Amino acid sequence: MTNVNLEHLAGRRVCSESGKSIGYIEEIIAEQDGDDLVVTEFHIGIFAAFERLSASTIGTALLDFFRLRRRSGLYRIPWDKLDITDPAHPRLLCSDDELPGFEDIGNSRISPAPLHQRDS
Amino acid sequence: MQLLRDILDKQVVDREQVKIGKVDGLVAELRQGKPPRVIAIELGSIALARRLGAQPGRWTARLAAKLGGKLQARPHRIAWHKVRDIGVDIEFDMDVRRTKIFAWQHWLRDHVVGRIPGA
Amino acid sequence: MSSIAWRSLLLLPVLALALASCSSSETVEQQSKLAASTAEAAVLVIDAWLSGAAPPHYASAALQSFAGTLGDADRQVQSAPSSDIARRDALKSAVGRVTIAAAAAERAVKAEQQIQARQARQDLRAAQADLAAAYRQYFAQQQ
Amino acid sequence: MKKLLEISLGVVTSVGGFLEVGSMATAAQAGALFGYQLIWAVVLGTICIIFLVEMAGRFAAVSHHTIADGIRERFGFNAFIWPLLAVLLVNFLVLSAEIGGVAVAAELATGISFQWWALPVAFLAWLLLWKGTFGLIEKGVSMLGLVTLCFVVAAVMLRPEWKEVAVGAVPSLPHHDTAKYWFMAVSILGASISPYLFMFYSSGAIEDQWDKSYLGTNRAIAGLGMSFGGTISVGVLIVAALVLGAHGVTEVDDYNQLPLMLIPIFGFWGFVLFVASLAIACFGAALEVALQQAYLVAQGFGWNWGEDLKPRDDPGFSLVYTLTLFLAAVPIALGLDPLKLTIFSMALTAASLPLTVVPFLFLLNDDRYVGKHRNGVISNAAVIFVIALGFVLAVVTIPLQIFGGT
Repeated sequence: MTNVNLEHLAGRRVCSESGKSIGYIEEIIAEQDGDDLVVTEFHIGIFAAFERLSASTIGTALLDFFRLRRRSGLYRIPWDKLDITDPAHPRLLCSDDELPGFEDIGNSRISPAPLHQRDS
Repeated sequence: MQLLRDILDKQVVDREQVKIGKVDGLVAELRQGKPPRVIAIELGSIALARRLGAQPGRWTARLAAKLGGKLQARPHRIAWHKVRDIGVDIEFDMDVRRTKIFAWQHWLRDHVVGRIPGA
Repeated sequence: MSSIAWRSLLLLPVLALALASCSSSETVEQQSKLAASTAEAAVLVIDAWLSGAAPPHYASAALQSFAGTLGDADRQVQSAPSSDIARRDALKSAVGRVTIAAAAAERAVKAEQQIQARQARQDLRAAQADLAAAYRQYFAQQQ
Repeated sequence: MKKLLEISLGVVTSVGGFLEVGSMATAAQAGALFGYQLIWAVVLGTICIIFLVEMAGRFAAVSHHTIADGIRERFGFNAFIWPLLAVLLVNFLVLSAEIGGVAVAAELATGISFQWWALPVAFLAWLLLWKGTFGLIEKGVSMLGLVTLCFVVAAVMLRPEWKEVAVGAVPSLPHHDTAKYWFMAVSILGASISPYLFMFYSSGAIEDQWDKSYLGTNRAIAGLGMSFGGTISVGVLIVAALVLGAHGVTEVDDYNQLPLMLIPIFGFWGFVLFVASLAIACFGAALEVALQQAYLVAQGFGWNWGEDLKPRDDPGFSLVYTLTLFLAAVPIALGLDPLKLTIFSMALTAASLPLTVVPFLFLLNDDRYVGKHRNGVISNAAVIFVIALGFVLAVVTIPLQIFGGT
């Protein structure tokens, strides 16, 4: 069993099988599985740094302002299609033909869990 | 749950609400045929330095080992199953006094700060 | 649209550099202005000391510091090259007199001699008036 | 009634934080050389800091995070390290300048050179932090800071042409000393919009355990307190214009010239008032900057922090302010001119603004932190304006520093 540091994946470039860059790792999605927290999905997009901030509308507004927003470039890669044994060099495990199937269509972002409601 | 956004870099407190540090690293276990499992968080200067690059990480680890002995040459880990609450802070069901995390703060308290009158 | 903004942003330091370099190249101008300003400050300090509004240790420290500034300015003006020798000499001599008067004021205040301090204040004012005149002439001619 | 007391205390506190060696020195220089012409820079800087302070307080009250916490969490460590280093450096210089300010006041009062005062001043500040509580420092020292109101009194007594003062509040191009004019405008903005001020404010809100019920209080304190501070700065500028400038003292680059501002108005008491104002304003600011330095490091790395804890309960935190204070005293003890250092660090502060203010744009619009208390259009416009301003200042400051500085 190997252990890896997930934080090293943040912002890493991911290349397709043919060597073309498809984007950077923006987010790692995990879900509760019984007692365990398991990684289910990796989000790969073009604006890694921006993604961490994009809960704010202003982020996307700015992107729009500079005409940088092309949200079509977001891929949701299932956990078993990305080899993260070496977090500094993540490798895609699917062929180029499969890739469009993982593309995120529309704006179906995971809705954020509000933190601020905890205070009362 | 979005690990990078909701877990990484958040404040960690123990069951007495003592601030321990920030989530400087997240360790996952790779399993054959099963999704990676989050097993621990890491904190401390070594974990932080590693995020800046492999080289700073090695230097910091060497420095920490020199100053604090072999035990300090690796980042501090807290097992994920001890997590109790994720809110403004992430609370772990543990007592920081029974770990080595505050060794340097204790050293400071005993050898420097505590010796100054009025501390 | 945004590329124009970027380019003009890059022009800013160049602009700033250009603005900055044309005003600081004139050592004589800067130094005579500094001398005039410092001399006026010295007069204010002597006034304050004579009227008992400034404690002696402050007055003498301030005058000592001003005399030092004037000495520096004097040296820089003396060594600056110039095309018009007569007008430059007028400026030089005025800065020199201001410097000497300030030093005299410093001594007077240190020794707590009111009469000498009054005298030094008068010298300072006179020299300062000459400096202003010489300065106007020097730069009127240059432009 | 309790709220009213809270607000007035807060206003007093923010005045204490606003007026320090930077705003005094830059306002005095600007007034002496350019008359009322640079009042606009003080006004602009005050408006900017009102917005930033209000946001810092709102962020802390709603999210229970300080600004430093928020930056680290939202942007990750690799991004956080840049504002961290920039603010640590700028704060260090500002702290040095503040210690220098107190040391100069001590020299003016006693005649013993300022160099000898640097370490004793640092020691006294350290002792207060070591033994004192947050409330004592925040309120006690700031209350004494009200003595700086003497500048406003002096300005009114001089009967300035208020119409001309109002004209100065509108930006205009300089007629002479162009490079110096812009350099001073930058320094004034840097002195008004200090990152330590809004970061300290958000830490203070957490120390005082603010929650959503403090939002109104926060708005009142930010608006009134900062305008109050700005008014005193304008007072200094008017006095400098009418006393120094009018007498031909245009180049204020020797701190010995500064007491001359109040002597012609109040006589010997003018000297005393000036020395007291300088000493108290700078000492208060030194305490705040030193504390903020420790807050920043402790919050950035997640250590225990709190001025009310005993040093043995947060040894890391206490050690940071101890080291900062004594290290910052060293340049002054070695004889670095406090006034030159002040002007330099104010310009550098202005240049560092983008790094600390850009995060506001994201933090204050993120409903996971501030919920429905997000920024409105006006607040966002203000932040974007400060960022743009800071960005231009950052680009302009460095050449001006070389050529326009005193």
